[in-house]
Amino acid sequence: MTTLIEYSIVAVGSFLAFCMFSTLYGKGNPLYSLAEESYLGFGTGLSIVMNVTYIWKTGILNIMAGDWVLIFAVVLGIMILFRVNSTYSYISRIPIAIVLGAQFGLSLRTIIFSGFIQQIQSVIQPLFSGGTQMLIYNWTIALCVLFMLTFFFYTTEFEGLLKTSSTFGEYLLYASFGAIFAQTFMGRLGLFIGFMQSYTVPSWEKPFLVGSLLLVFGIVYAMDKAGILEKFTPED
Amino acid sequence: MASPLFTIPGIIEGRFIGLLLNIVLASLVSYYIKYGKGIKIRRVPGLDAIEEAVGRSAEMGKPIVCSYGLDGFTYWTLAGLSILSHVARLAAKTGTRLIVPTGGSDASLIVRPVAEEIVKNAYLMEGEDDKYNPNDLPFLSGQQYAYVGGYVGIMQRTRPGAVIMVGSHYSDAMNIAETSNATGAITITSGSYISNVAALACASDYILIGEETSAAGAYLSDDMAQKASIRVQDIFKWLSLGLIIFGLLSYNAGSEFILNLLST
Amino acid sequence: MSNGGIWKTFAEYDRRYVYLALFIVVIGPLLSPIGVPISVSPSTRQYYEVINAVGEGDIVFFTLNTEFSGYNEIQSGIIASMRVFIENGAKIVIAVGHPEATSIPSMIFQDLNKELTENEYVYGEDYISLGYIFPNEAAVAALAEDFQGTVSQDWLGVPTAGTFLDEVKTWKDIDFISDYTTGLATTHVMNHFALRGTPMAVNCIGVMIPSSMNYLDTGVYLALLNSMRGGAELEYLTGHPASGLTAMDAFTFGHYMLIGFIVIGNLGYLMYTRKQTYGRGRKKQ
Amino acid sequence: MSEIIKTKEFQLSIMLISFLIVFIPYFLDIPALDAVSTKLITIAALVNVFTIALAVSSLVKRNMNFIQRKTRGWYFKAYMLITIVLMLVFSMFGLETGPYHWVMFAVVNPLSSVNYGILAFYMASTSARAFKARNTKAALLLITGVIVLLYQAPLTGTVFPGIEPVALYLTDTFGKAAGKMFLISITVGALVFGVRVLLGNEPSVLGIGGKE
Repeated sequence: MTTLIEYSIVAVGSFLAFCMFSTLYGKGNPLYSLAEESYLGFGTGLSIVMNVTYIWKTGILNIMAGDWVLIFAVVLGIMILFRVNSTYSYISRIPIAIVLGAQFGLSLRTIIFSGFIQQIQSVIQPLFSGGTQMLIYNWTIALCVLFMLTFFFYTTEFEGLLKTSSTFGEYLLYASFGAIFAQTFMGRLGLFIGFMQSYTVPSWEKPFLVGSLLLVFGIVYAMDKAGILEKFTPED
Repeated sequence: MASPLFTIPGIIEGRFIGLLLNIVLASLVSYYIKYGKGIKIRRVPGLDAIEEAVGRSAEMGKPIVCSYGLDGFTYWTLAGLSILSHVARLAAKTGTRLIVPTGGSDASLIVRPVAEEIVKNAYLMEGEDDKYNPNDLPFLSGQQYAYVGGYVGIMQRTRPGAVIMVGSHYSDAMNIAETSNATGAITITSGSYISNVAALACASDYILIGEETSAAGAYLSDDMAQKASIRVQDIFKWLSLGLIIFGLLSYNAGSEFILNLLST
Repeated sequence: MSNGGIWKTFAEYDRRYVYLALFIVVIGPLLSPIGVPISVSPSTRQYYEVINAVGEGDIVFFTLNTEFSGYNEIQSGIIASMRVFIENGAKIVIAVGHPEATSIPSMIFQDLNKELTENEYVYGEDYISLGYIFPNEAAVAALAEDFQGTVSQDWLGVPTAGTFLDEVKTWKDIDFISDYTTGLATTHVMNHFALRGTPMAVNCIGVMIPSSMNYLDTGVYLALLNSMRGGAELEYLTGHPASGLTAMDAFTFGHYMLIGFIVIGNLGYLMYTRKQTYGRGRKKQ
Repeated sequence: MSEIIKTKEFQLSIMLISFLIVFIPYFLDIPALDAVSTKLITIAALVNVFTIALAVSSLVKRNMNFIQRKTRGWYFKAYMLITIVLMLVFSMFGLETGPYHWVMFAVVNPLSSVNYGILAFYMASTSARAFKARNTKAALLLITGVIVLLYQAPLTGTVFPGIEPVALYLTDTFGKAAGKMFLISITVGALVFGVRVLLGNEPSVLGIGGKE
C-alpha cells in the first residue's frame, strides 16, 4: 500500500530534480535557483546536524565517560571559532596549527608507501616468464610508465633520447586518456541512470517522472518565450 | 612476496625506507630553497597557448576569465595563483578586461584576498593600476555548485574570448569547460587528477596535464620554494625511474634486491 | 549542398540535441525494459570470490563513502555484496563518510528485509549502523588506532557496549573492509586500515576506476568492482537479478548513442570542416 | 601573551610539534608516544569538525548581504536560510521518520543525485563534440575511447566476445600506467608541499601574511 507520504516524496522529488536539470536549457532560471537553494539550505542543515552529532558522540560523551583529555578538543574547537572575529582571530591560529600539523603527519606517514614505494614495486614484474597475456601486460605497463614519466621532467632540457622518450610518452598519455575518458563517462552515465531508475521502480512512480519533466521544461520554455526568465532569476 | 632486507631495532619493520625517503625529501627541499638559485625550469608549451589566447581576446575586444581553483591553499592553488598573476599582467598590458571568479569552497575564503592582491599588483607593475577593477573578482559562493552556477552565468553573460581555468577543480571542471566551449571561448584548463585530465583533454582547446600546471607556475614565479619543489619532484621522478629500470633488470635476472629494499 | 548540407549539420549540431537524445535513450528503456544480455568481466568474478570468502562471525566494516548520487550508481553492488555478507553470517558494522549517506543503510535493509529475516539477523547483535564517523582523515586514523575511544553509540544514540563491537579495539580486529565509494574518505580508510593489513575490497563509481586500479595491483585492495556494470554482473553471479541488471538496457543504449554521435561528428568533421579549412587556405594563397 | 601567539615562529613550532607527535610513532617503536599520538589524532579530528561553524557563518553572512541589499531574487536567499533552520528543527523529531526523513528523500536525495548525474550530459556533449580525429593525439584518444565505450555497453561483449581482451588491455595497461604515473607525481608533489608548509615557506596556509 503506497501512502500519501510516499506519493508526496516522489512528486516533490521528481519536480525538484527536473528543476535542477533545467540548467541544461542553457539559461539561468528561477526553477533552477529554487532547486539549488533548496539543496544548499537543507544540505547545510544536514551537515550541521551530522557534525554536531559527531562532536557530541566522539567528544562530549567520551569526556563524560572520563576521557578528560578530550576537553582540549572542545577548548581548541571553540578557539577556532574566533577566526570570524578580526580582533581576536589570532587565537584561532593555535588550533589551526595543531590540526594542520596532525593532518600533515597523517598524510606524510602513509602516502609515501601507498603512493610512491608500492607503486614502484608494482611495476617490477616478470618480463620473460609467464603466460603470453601476462607478458604483454607487464611489458606495456613498464614501458608506458617509463615513457610517461619522462614527459613530466621540468628541470632538464629535452634533448636526444629524453626528447624522443617524452614525445612518445605524450602520445601514450593521450591513448590512455581515451580509455579513462570512457570509464569516466560510464560513471557519469551510471549516476544518471541510477537516479532515473529510482523514479521508475516501482512503476507507479513513472507518471510523476514524465509529468515533472514536461511541467518543468514547459514552464522554463514558456517563461523564456515571454521574456521574463531573467526577471525572476537571482543575481550571482 | 618481498621481505625486508634488514631490520633496525627501534624502527618498525617495513617502514625504514619510507622514513628515509621522507627525510631525504625534506632535506632536499630545504637545501634547494636556500641554495637553488640557478634552477632552470623548462617552459611548458601551455604558456604559449595562454599568451596566444589572451592576445586573441584582446584583438576581438572580448574579456578573459581566469580562475585559480576552488580549494584552500594547496599545491595546485599556489600554481594557479602564479598563472593568474601572469595572465593579469598580460591582460593589463593588452588592455583586456580580466574576470576572476573566486570562492568555491569554505577553504577558499583565505585565498581570495591573496588573489586580489596578486591581480592588483599585476596591474600596478604594468603601470595600469587605474584599470584594476575589484568588482571583476566576484566572490561567487563558498559552495562548489553555487560557485559553478555563478561561473557559468558569468561566461554566458560576458561571452569571453578566453577561459583559463587552472588550479584544483573537481567534478565542476567539465561543467565550466563545456559552457566555455558553448560560448565560443578559447578554453585552456588544467587537470590535477587522472579522470578529470582525460575528460578535460577532450573538452579544452589546450590542457596543462597534471604537474605541467605547477611547472608553469614555478617558471613564472620568483618564489624559490616553488622552483625548489619542481626540482625535488624531478629528482624523485628520476629516482623512481632508476628504481623501476634497475628493479626490472635485477628482478628478471633473478634478484629481488630492489623489491626487498623497498619493503625494508 | 552549397552550404555543406547534411555534413555541416553533422559537424555543427546544437549540443541540446545530445542532451535530448540522452534523456530519451535512458528514460525509454527504463519505462519499458527490454532485458539485453550481459557478459561478466574477470574483475567482477575476482570481487565475488573475495567477498564470498568472508566467513561466519567475521567482522565486516561496511563503509559507505558516497553521497546519495553515488549510491544511485553503485547500489546494485552495495545490495548484492550486503546479501553475500548476510548469507555468509558475517557481523556487519556500517560507517558512512558523508552526512547524506546516514540515510542509506535504511534503504539497503529495506531491500534486504527477506534475507535479514531468513538468516535471523538482529540489529545490535549481527549488524550495527554507526552513522557519520568519517568527517576527516584524523577521524579515520583515530578509529583505526583506538576504536573504543572513538565510538560508543550507534547512529541513533544507542550504546554499542555489550555488542560484538566490544571485540574491536584497533584495525587488527576488523576482518574485512567492504568499501563503496565516490571518493571521500576511502583513501583515508585505505591508508590507515588496509595499508596496515586489513583486507579491503572496493566498489567504486566509474570516475574512480583509473585511480583505484593503482591500489589493486599493489595488493592494498584485494578486489575492485567497477561502477554500475560491475554491480549488475554481481547480481548475475549471485543469482539475484535486481536494479543493476534492469539498468543495463539504458546503460547499453547510452553508450551506443554516444558512439553514434561520435561517428556522426567525425563524418561531419571529415566531410565538411576539413574541406572548409583547406578551401579557405587555398583561397588565401 | 597575544604578541607571542601572533608570531610566525610560535605557530610554526606548534605545528611542527603536532606533526612530529603524529609522524614519529608510525616509524619508531615508542609506545608512550604512540598513545599520545592517538589522543592527538582524536583531538585533531574533533577540532576540525568545529570548522563547520565557520563555513556556516560565512554562508549566512553572504546571504544576509544579498537580502539586505534586496538584490534581484533576494527571496531565494532568504528561503535558503530558512531551510537551514528547518532542517535543524526537523532533526529533533527523529532521524528515521517524520519531517527529517521526508526532506532527506524528497529534497536532498534527488537534488544530490542530479547535481552529479547531470555531468553525464556534459560528458556526452563533450565527446560528441570533441572526439574528432583532428591530429594524431586526438586520433589515439578517439580510437581507445571508442573501443572502451563499445566494450562498456554490456551487450557488446555478448555479441562480440573478442572486444573484451582488447578493451581490458587498453584499460589495464595504458589506463593503469597513466594512473600510476599520475599517482607517483601527485604523491611527491603532496609530500613536497607538506614539507614546504612545515618548514614555514607557505605562511599563507596558516593564515599568516595575507589579510584575513
